[in-house]
Amino acid sequence: MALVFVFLYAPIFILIIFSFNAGNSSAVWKGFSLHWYAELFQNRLIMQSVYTTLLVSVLSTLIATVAGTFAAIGLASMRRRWRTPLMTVNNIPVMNAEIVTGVSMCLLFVAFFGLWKAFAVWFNQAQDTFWMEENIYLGFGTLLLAHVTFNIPHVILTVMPKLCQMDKNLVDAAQDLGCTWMQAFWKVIIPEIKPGIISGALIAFTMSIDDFIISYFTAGSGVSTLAMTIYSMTKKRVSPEINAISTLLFGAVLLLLIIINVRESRQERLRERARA
Amino acid sequence: KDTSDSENSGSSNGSGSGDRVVNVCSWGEYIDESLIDQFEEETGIKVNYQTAESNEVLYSQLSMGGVDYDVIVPSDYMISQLIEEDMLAELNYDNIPNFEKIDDRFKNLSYDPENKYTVPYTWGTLGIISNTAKVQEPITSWSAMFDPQYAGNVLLINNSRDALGIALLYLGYSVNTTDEAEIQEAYQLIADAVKNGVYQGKVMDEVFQKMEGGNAAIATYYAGDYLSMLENNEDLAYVVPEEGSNWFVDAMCVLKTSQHKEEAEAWINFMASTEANLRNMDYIWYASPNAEALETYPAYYEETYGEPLDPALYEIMAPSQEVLDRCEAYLVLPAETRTLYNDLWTQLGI
Amino acid sequence: MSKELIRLRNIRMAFDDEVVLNDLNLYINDKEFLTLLGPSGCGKTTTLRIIGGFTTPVSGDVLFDGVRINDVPPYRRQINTVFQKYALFPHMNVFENVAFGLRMQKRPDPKDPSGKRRVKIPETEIRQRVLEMLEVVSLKGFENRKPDALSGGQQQRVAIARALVNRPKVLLLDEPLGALDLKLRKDMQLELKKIQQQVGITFIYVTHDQEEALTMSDTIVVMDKGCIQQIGTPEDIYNEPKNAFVADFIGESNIIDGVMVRDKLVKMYGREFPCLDGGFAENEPVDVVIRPEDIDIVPMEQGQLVGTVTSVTFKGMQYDIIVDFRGFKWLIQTTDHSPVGARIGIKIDPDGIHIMKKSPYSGMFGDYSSFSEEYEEMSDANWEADEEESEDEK
Amino acid sequence: MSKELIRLRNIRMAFDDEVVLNDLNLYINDKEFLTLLGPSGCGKTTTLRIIGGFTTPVSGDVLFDGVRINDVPPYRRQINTVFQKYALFPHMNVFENVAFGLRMQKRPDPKDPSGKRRVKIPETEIRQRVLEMLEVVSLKGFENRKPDALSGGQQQRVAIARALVNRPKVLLLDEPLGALDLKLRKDMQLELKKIQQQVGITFIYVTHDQEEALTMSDTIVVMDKGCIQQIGTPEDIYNEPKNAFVADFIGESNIIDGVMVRDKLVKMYGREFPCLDGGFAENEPVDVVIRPEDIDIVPMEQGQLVGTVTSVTFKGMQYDIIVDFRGFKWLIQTTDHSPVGARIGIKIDPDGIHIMKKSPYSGMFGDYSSFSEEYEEMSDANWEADEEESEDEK
Amino acid sequence: MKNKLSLFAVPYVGWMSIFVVAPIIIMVVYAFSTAAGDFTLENFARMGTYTAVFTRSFKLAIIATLIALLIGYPVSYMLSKEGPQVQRIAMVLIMLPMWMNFLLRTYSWMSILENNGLLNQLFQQIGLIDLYNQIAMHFASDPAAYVPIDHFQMIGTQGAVVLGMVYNYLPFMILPIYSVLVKLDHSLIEAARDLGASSVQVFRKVILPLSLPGVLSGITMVFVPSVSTFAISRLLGGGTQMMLGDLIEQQFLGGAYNPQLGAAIALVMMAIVVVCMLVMNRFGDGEEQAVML
Ligand SMILES: Nc1ncnc2c1ncn2[C@@H]1O[C@H](COP(=O)(O)OP(=O)(O)OP(=O)(O)O)[C@@H](O)[C@H]1O
Ligand SMILES: Nc1ncnc2c1ncn2[C@@H]1O[C@H](COP(=O)(O)OP(=O)(O)OP(=O)(O)O)[C@@H](O)[C@H]1O
Ligand SMILES: NCCCCNCCCN
Ligand SMILES: [Mg+2]
Ligand SMILES: [Mg+2]
Repeated sequence: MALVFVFLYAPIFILIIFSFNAGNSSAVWKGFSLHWYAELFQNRLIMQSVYTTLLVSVLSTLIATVAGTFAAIGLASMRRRWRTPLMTVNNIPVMNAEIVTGVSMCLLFVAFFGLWKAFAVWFNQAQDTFWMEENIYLGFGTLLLAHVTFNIPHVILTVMPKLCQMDKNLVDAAQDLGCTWMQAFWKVIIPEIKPGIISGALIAFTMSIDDFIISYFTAGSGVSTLAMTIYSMTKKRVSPEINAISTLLFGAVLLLLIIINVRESRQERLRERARA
Repeated sequence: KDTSDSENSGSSNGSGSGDRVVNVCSWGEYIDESLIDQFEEETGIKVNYQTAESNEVLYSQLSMGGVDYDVIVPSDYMISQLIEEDMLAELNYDNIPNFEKIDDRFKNLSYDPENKYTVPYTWGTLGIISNTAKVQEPITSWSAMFDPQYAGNVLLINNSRDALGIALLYLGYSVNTTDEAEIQEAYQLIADAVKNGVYQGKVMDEVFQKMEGGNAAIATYYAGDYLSMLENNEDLAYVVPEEGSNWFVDAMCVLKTSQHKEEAEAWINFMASTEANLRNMDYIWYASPNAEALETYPAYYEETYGEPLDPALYEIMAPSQEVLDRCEAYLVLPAETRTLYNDLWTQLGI
Repeated sequence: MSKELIRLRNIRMAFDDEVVLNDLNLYINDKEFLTLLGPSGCGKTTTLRIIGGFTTPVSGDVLFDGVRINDVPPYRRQINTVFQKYALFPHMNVFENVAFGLRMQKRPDPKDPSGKRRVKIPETEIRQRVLEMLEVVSLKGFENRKPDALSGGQQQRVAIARALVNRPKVLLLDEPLGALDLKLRKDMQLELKKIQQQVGITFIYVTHDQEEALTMSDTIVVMDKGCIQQIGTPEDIYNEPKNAFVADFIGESNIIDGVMVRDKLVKMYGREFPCLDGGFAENEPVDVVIRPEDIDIVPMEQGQLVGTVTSVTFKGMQYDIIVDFRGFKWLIQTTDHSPVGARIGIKIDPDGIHIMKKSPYSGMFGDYSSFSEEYEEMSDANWEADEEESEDEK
Repeated sequence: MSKELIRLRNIRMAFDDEVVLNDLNLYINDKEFLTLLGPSGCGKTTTLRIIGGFTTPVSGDVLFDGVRINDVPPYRRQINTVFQKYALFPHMNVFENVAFGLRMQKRPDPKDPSGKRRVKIPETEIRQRVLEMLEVVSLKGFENRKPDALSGGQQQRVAIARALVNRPKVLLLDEPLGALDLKLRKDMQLELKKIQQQVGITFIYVTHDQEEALTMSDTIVVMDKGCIQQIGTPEDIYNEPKNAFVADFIGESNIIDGVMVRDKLVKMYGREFPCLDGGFAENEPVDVVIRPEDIDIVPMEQGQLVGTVTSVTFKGMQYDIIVDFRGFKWLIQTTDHSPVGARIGIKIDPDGIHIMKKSPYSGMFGDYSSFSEEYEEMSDANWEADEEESEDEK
Repeated sequence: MKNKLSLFAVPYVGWMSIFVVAPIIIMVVYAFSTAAGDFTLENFARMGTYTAVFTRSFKLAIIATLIALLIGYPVSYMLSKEGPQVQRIAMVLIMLPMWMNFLLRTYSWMSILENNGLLNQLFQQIGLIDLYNQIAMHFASDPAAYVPIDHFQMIGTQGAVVLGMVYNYLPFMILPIYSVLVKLDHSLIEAARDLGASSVQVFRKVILPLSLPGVLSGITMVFVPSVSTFAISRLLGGGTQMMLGDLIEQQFLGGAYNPQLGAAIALVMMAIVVVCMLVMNRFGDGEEQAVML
């Protein structure tokens, strides 16, 4: 088991170590330096793609969490006859190979652009007062749409079980106590499935951050997520700036996890003490 | 109408609203990036600089649609193809006064006989790069690229035209042949080498890391990039093989769909200037088509580094006519030959 | 306890064409403790949900104080519910759970003379009423606990407090004690009854436990298959069951085929027994119910019937004795021990014999030949195989 | 039923220094139906697991047929277990579940004269034994069902068949009926007892339901806090409880402080009552147990004691009447109704009075002053507040 | 009220039809048409040429899946027996690498496996390569002609690609198996022991079959991305180990533009996934397992 962890972490440690390399090789150690960290913040491409990545992840997580939660509630209260086929469709992006999702969405966008252009050309010819953009491209918008699309199913899949576990009578009880059902929705259903929503959001965020393949096919040339930048960099000289940025991100996640875990175990201890 | 177009565009591609923008797609490791900053400073036009791995990848992106490049820098044969497919816009050379400075050798070439679409960016040769620490005997022939002796140490170039091209050269055929049998023979040559495990990988710019780091012994790549590698690994050698090779011109053109034609021409003009060419040459080691720049480069080098430029290097960068005579430029191939190239190339992955 | 509060008139309910309630008629008096009793799936919860307003009947009227309330939503009815599994809000502590209903309420602003402005109940009043109510259910000091951290009985009481704090006219309780263990259940039964008497409101209570129903109710409504089988006081129902279903469902019963010779005389096993019931046709076939505790064991020669003891079980308070009378097995509960195999006589007082009209349920209950028969009904297949099995046992 | 099969000698068990079993001594006879009875957490499961070999005691010996088996792993003991929640293998059908144990077995090859070669049980024999066993538990025809597709009672019987098919000498059952509903539970009790008699092996049964224990057992072991409180037949335990804990745990009891005047005469409420017990010191303070059903209600003037009826509950078979005798409330179970508020006399036959030595449990049980007291024990905090509450009620 | 709530799903149903269903339909259309837009089956017919890619993809993905299973199962099993504290930390440690972009981690493997990479440097240092040369020379038919190696060839081999897959997707094998094993009712194991099963038998007859749903979901979750990867094969296989993913990518954004053929291959790949899904649904409900992601 220890070997498995060595296996999992060896490349990461090497990556981290070479982020401090004075030389620009990731195989030959030339001494310690923070050079690449300084360089990193100068690198427009990397900084821009970090920004794009965070933005698309945050936005798609927000949208997918809200949309997915509502969808899950809707699906959960549907009759089985309807729910089963819908859930199957819902599972497609989860189960499908990412490349298939990416390629098919790419085709969708391109087909839409084609239609749009035909329409816009016609429109512009037909009248003269308002000029409509004829060419639209893959870009941040399509990237976001793609991310939202593959994130929603994950949110639904995490929220659904919570909804199913929820005592069916809770909404009745709230109404019984004087809530209209809108109030019941906000005061009871949402707090009740909150853990599911949160972990759904977390999963969505992780998926977004980690995604490469779908972004690759839907972001076009104008924007680039960190993963895409890394990929295109691996096709050239890879600069250790990339090691530096990943070290920073990894450190941030590690810190976050440690904080969460420490807090959780402290709370647990408190709870135990309260029980004793 | 043109002006109003370019003004209200921009917004669609996430590059800031109302700003003047130009979207450039070039090759990787193919510019001194400080030139971009300088251009932006001078003109206030924002440059979105992207790269494509090869002519063929660029073509895929353009055909697939959805990309919003203005300026692209394809090679000769690909330019012909794009013109053929009516994807390029005619340039307004009034906006590109620096075109004057381009050496006549690089004007009106076969890919753009009337020179309506292009401004050359660089030129050079294709050759074999080898690591003298790993390969003792001198390499002079393309045979090294197919020799099982070097199994696992050879890097095949990762685009169909160059890869099949060197095989055709080795077999003594023209790189522009349309004879299916000859092409099949060339394919077979590579396929056998693949089967024999000759190739460690197929690379484009990955070649830098591989060759500089001593991870492979032999590769086919471009002269300019070889010179860049040499800076990081002195053991590397370059040769234009005895069977001859390809000499190429990469030129800047503007896409028909471009919404920023003016900015595009501004960029092209800027990149065609002598100063930009000198700096770029110094950075990427590719020969410039700007006559003045090419001529004065050795002096520029000496001035900058305080030592003379090794004439051998200059010769590799801007080979003499004698070498060029051994080389052949790629011409656009007829559609069915291109399909054959594509199919064979895909099959080669097998 | 005499004023009528709720009336269900010709209520019909069906889910997907499956009739669940069939022409139900029922009135409920103010301050009454009324229990809906019946086996699983008989429609108790559905009836309750109709009263609470969570379900709308297919046809029929629900009247409250004489007003039709079919279309009044639950939150506007002066009725509160204690749900089957409590349905406490897990994310709120006890105080917040109980306060929930009060926080939802708005009432005319006392400071607004027009009486049109409606305001929330002030926090101090909420606090006071919640604490008061927690005291009623003996849960003072538990305000800050989350429901998870409460035992079943405590959760139960929070649910009651949460409902009662709104001062409803009617409290609906759906098997509130189902999840509790025996001992606690018994205690809570008494507790609930006490609370009902203390607050003086109508309780409509659902259970499938006959002992529970007997212990707590003023009125019991016995239901089966969506129909009311009998309505009455616990004593009525126990002592004068209307049919074999009720007789069997309420307590143990021996149910024997008989023929009414004439008023106050019934014939079973070819022998005549005096009884107290009348009003049947002459020679009308009837079901005769004899409660196990109404049978006295006497020396053989004194017995009205003579049988053989086939099984004896010590139950603490009494022995359960199975006696075979010509192949029909009776259950007798007595404090005297008789050994297995003994031939004994039995005597039944006339007031221990209850006569019922024949009903569709006749012949389905009341034979103790094979104790396994009852659970055999639960197995959903292989009826034949099981039948054979029980044949063998005899 | 006389041969001793299992003996636990000075068994001590602790988890994390928390003593769970304290010097337990117990022997179990062959073919006996022995029940471990006690409240939750008293150590019943632990005792069973020690016998089954799933837990090793801290000290003490487990003897099987006179041989110490402390270190014999579970699968080598001739003991099988029916687990609290059945633990049926969900991926196997009924047949495979029951056959599991047989498929695991190897026995000397009958064809090998040296007797060293061990072979599996042939499929035909497995088939036959499994089907036989399924017949015993009335589950023929269910062979191909998965456990999910069975009702609770059926799962229960599969679990029993699975254990019994291995022909163990002892079957351990840990609250096997806990998950079933009341009616089914009662049926299964009788069924289990029948199976035990049929297969003729020792059953060690764990429950916290006293009625269940009384119904099924040959011997009951009453446990509390890791100690055995009493061992005896159901009648012994019910009629002659050793202390207040046992008296209260087994059925309802009124437990009154008394003083032994002399043999066969006890003084309560300042009055002397004749009884049947003796062997106490003169004037020794004792606990007097009077079962609610042993008390007769008589006209005031004939009563040994006179009290006031404070509550009457109809229970079908009888009325539960709470009677106040000078502030101490008794539960009386009788078939005669007395109205609340009535002054009544009571009479207790000498054989209805059971005398127990004082024990640490004295004073803790047997008062019906407040029915709420019992569940108050379950609430883990605010004892004081609750106490106040019940004070008020009196 | 119930029905009112189900209206919440309507927007999502719309969204799904546009962004999930429509793309697939378009893909199908592409797969069955020529560049000019006419109906054709040729794209599928041409796939015969790529049998070798299919074979290689399946071979490598199956090997990777098996290795992941062989490593992942024992790890999950051991983990599920640890204390809750250890389990939690171990789970975090297993998930943590997933927060670092997989391309980076794979790239890091490149620098380890290169001919002149860290591992070969290490082998050089500890004399492993010399040792190998001596031994090989000894056994060579003509020791004089033996050319000593200066590195072990790792990068650009199928082994490297498999390693990359195992490395990247191992957590996807561990997580579902682990979560099934943790939920396993311990009394089932006791029951099996009670009925005479040895520990091996307990494992074979009870634990293994009961963890099958987790195993299946793990297998799918490793197999599907493995068989369709293009980045891993590109980085570690040096482009010589073309997989289905590379093949598709090449038709769209790579050096051999032919989206119709690419769509056809993608369609075939989807069919594979559907088969996997069906198999999984047969053994347990897929909804639940996907959650564990
Ligand atoms: N929402 C529903 N949809 C379909 N059928 C339902 C629904 N609710 C109840 N039923 C059916 O109506 C019948 C009566 O159900 P109800 O819940 O009233 O029974 P119950 O008497 O409360 O039973 P239990 O004691 O098991 O709670 C049952 O057959 C049940 O299956
Ligand atoms: N594995 C264990 N670790 C720590 N404490 C334990 C363990 N098993 C049991 N205990 C403790 O030992 C005591 C006796 O437990 P046991 O399970 O024997 O009770 P029980 O009589 O079977 O109760 P129940 O009726 O609730 O099943 C309890 O206090 C319990 O908390
Ligand atoms: N660093 C990449 C430079 C690419 C040069 N272009 C060569 C084109 C040959 N056809
Ligand atoms: Mg119900
Ligand atoms: Mg237990």
